[in-house]
Amino acid sequence: MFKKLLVANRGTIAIRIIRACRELGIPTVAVFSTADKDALHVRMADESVCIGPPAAEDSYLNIPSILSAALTYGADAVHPGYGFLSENGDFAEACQRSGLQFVGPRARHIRLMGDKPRARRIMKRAGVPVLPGSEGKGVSEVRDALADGKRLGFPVLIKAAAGGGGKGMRIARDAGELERLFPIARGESEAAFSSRTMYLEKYLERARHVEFQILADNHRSVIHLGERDCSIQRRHQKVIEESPCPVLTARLREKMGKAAVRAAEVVGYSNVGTVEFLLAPDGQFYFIEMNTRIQVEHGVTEMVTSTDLVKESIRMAMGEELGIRQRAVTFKGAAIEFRIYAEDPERHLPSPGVVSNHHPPGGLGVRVETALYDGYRVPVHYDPLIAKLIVHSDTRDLAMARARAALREYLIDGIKTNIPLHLKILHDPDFIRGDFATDFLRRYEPSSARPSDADALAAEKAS
Amino acid sequence: MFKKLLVANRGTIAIRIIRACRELGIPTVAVFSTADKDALHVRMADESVCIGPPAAEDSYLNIPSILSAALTYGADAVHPGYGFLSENGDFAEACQRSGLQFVGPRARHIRLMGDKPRARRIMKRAGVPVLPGSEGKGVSEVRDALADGKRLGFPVLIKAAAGGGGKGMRIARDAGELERLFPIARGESEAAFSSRTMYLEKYLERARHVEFQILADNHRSVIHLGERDCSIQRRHQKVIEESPCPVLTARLREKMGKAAVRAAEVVGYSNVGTVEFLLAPDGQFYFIEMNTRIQVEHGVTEMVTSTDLVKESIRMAMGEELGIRQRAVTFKGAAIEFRIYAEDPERHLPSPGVVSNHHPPGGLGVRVETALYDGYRVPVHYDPLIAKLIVHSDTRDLAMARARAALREYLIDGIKTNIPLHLKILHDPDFIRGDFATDFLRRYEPSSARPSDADALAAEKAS
Amino acid sequence: MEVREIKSLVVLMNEYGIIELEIEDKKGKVRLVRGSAPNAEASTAAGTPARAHGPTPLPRRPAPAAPRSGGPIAAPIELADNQILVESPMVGTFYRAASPDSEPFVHEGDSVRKGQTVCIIEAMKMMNEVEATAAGRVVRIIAENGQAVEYGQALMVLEAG
Amino acid sequence: MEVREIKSLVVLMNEYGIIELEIEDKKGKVRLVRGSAPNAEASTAAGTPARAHGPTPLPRRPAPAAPRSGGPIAAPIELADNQILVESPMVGTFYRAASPDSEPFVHEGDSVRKGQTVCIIEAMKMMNEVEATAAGRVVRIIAENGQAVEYGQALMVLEAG
Repeated sequence: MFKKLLVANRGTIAIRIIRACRELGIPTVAVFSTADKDALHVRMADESVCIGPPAAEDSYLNIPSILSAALTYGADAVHPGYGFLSENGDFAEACQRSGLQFVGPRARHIRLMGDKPRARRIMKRAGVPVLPGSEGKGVSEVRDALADGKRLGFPVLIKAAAGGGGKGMRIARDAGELERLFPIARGESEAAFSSRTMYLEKYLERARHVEFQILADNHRSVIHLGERDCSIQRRHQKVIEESPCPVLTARLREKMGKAAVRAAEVVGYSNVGTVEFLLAPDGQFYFIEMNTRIQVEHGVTEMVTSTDLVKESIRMAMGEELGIRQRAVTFKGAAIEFRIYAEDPERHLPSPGVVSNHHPPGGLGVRVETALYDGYRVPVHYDPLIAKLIVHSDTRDLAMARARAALREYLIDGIKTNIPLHLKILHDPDFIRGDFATDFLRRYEPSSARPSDADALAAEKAS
Repeated sequence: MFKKLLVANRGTIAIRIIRACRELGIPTVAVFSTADKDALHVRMADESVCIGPPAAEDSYLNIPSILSAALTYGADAVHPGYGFLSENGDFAEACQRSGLQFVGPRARHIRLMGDKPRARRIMKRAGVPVLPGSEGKGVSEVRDALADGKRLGFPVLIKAAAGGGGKGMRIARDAGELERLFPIARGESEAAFSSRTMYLEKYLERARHVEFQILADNHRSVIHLGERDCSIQRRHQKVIEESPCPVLTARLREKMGKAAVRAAEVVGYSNVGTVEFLLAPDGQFYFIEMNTRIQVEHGVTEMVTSTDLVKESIRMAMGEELGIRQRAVTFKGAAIEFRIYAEDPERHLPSPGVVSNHHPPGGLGVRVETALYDGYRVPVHYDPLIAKLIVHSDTRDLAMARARAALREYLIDGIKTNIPLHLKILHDPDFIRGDFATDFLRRYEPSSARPSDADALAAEKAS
Repeated sequence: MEVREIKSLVVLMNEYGIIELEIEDKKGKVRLVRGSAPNAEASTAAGTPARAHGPTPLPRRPAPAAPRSGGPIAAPIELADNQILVESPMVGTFYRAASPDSEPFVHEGDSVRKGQTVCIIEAMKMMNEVEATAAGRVVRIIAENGQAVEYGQALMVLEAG
Repeated sequence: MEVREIKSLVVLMNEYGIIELEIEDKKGKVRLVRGSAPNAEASTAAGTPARAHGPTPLPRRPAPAAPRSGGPIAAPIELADNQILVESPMVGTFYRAASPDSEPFVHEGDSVRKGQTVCIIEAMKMMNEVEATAAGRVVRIIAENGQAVEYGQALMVLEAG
């Protein structure tokens, strides 16, 4: 058992990790920036350390500060959560070098999956279907991109090899657009990732985002815990995730699940991870990438499989064996997660402020993950995700009914949230039927501010 | 489907019923006394009606007022919740006469099970084990009680034939005590139930309170949903309930479950109900009574069986058939409920007041049922039960760990609560081992105010 | 003004963040004051889905003038020193006359004796006569004929004299 | 006074509803003020189980003088107009000397030049020298030798002149 675990994150995932540690009996150290001195995770942890000023680069992304905090306060393990340093191979390596157990995969797996063309090559060799796209190490020049575009046929998606969070991503519907947009996307990639390397993928119309949860121990056992449909996205943000995917047959689930497990097995992956696929209307599916960390939406998988993924990630990091085999994994009912963002639901602008009248819903099958409390000031410096509402019931219809009831109960004043948008979606006939793809949310864009194709389609790559 | 349902209750169970109706799409009418004008159930219901002044007899127990409210506001169904009119046969009958569907069993079943000696006779005839006790219609005179006492052997429990809530209950350890206490108990029964009829039961030492949840449709299908161990009681109040019972074997569960189903079947029972047993240390079990309504602790059964009992009670009342057979009922993990009372945990005195800093726990496997909100004034007029925390996990040990974490998170200021007592119990080695009986909580009575035997043992009959 | 009209006003106030609202027409005067403006800016921004989908307005703190229609907790009815209310003793339906064909028991402006029947509340098919608790003049009939009323709801204003 | 001592004081204050606490001893003066008294009466009554079992004190509203030990959000240190703080630029361990055998960089009462090394913060086995940001006199050394310090934590008080 770990002696003490440092939580290298903030917000809802920090709360989630602290709760798991409390259940396991592991003392926790929270880290925080000066902007987060009143944050809930600071109060809930057994100890807390200020690691820097508000800007994330100087605090939550500041590797020396976090390592120094872990060593100074006597931690022997670090949980990175999601975002921030969770997919930074250097951080994972620095932890191990400092004698701290990193709760996540090995540094080389983080790096491998972070290099998207390389991950594509490995998956292709392993027989996991990948989208037709650029071969080899990617392309940096417009000339090579145009050649790839012609070979693939338009539309194509321009992506950054070191990509993430939708940055450096554009859709090109013809050669002219590709010629115009490629340098823009490459510029974004240079700014965000210091990398000129891009790659092209065939763009799939009307595809769904379907990802599989992987759980792997250090002893080469790998299982999947079913899928999540995360097609309801707005630009770089997933908004609603659910399990099971409303259109997946048992047969297709088995096939995709096997592909996901193979993707993890072929590289010797360990800990939690997610293999993301695009699912075409014809039932074909394609690997897009693997996320080497716990996901925001892990909760829906926890509900339908009765598995505590965060506790499992800590157990795996301690070297324990998976206690469950693939055939023992069962799925019960349907779960849906609604991400609550501090934003104006009409204009999609962040809405920081002081929370009042905080009254989360409760009752049977209603789970709330939040770091809010009455009087808390939502800071401007970080992600606007302030809460996750997860509902679970016997069927998707019943889960939607439960979600409508719960969202009507949910009160958060002082800031604007996207709760009204969730309620609109829950009354949308296409959503109710389960008939949607990654472009679904475009219909709820304010007409005056409808974003360009390029923007909306960047939604395809939400993390 | 009902057109509109009137919720003839308040507090957490009113919230629970309104949530179920929202999921079913049934509009609700809340009723309230003038003391409850700011209560949460009033705000959550679609409509609300003031039915009288604070005293329960004039409002929540006022049958004409409630019926008038239902008819005036166009309801066609009434859910009584628990307490108040939920086990009043006259109310159930008056509802049906007024054309209102009563969500519960038929009036005659309420009356039958409310007459304890009669229920004992019927169960005995049906082969359900009952405790040795008075035969026939009970006893009213000390002389007859003494004869029964000699026949049974001491200690014996004196109970009221029309009993409930621990009133008119005393333990007598010898003939002298019986002679002295019988008139006192009979006096209590006369005051509370206008009935001089009492009965005696053999008093079982070190027994556990184990009850079975029954679900029955109007078409003679009856199933049970496993048991709840409710041995952690203080005087007339259950304090902690859990499912499964930590000491029940699969074989004993099947045997007791069959007895419970038989108890319901033999009278033609319908809707939800609970058959209560005492379980002796030798594994023998004895019927004590049947509660003909939803119980406070129904939530733990919901967690381990994934059944929505309140929605089921409404479905059954609409005449729908049970969708599930006994063999399809499965149990998953362990669930524990902690009743949060507005009371001083040391002195066990009610603690009404204005709630502030209300911060209920959340996350995986944590369910809160409460009618509290920040700024709410807990009224002095009603039951001090203000919230129920229900935790669920794979095993009892994991559920206890989750409960400790959740109770540490739970903040309710402005009033005193028994949360500290729950945390003490969760660190008690006997509780942790599952080694306890109905007298467990006596060890946490303040020594200066340790109640008399008679008081403490009345705990045996908590509803 | 009927209960449902007041309810819809309250919903409107809540949705558009109105703090205070005063309406005076021939039927009387309604003044609604929200103790705080919980949903004004935040949960229910412009463009919120209809009430049926919208968040339930929950109380922040029990405001003295909480937005309830009718009943003892209703919008306060301002009374002069020499005025008293006739309140409903039960839940039921308010009728001004003994039967649809009969003349109303009282009209605005009528003088009444103490103990005189001023209206009827029908509850459970029973007609319950409501009597004036003091002698005086009926200055205002607040409830509408046939309206559902709750316990303690103001029905009429009597003025001593 | 060490961090853990202050922490236990804070827990005490919280448990027994103490609003303000001031301690002065030879090591210095500690003044703790709770902005509100959230847990005073209610959740943590007398007889509450030990801290390990007890409810976590959660914030009511971010109090200006929230009970945190050390760091920029610590108990406020009262400064005269001509005084400034030397704050820790990083998380690490505070040392007054370059090595266990060396003389401390400064003592209380010493005068320092701007830019003069006044202490060391060890982080990740690296010794980081902390320099005086202005010339002045060291009037108080707040941190203990070998103490864990966080970003922005007050280490010393300098007085101009």
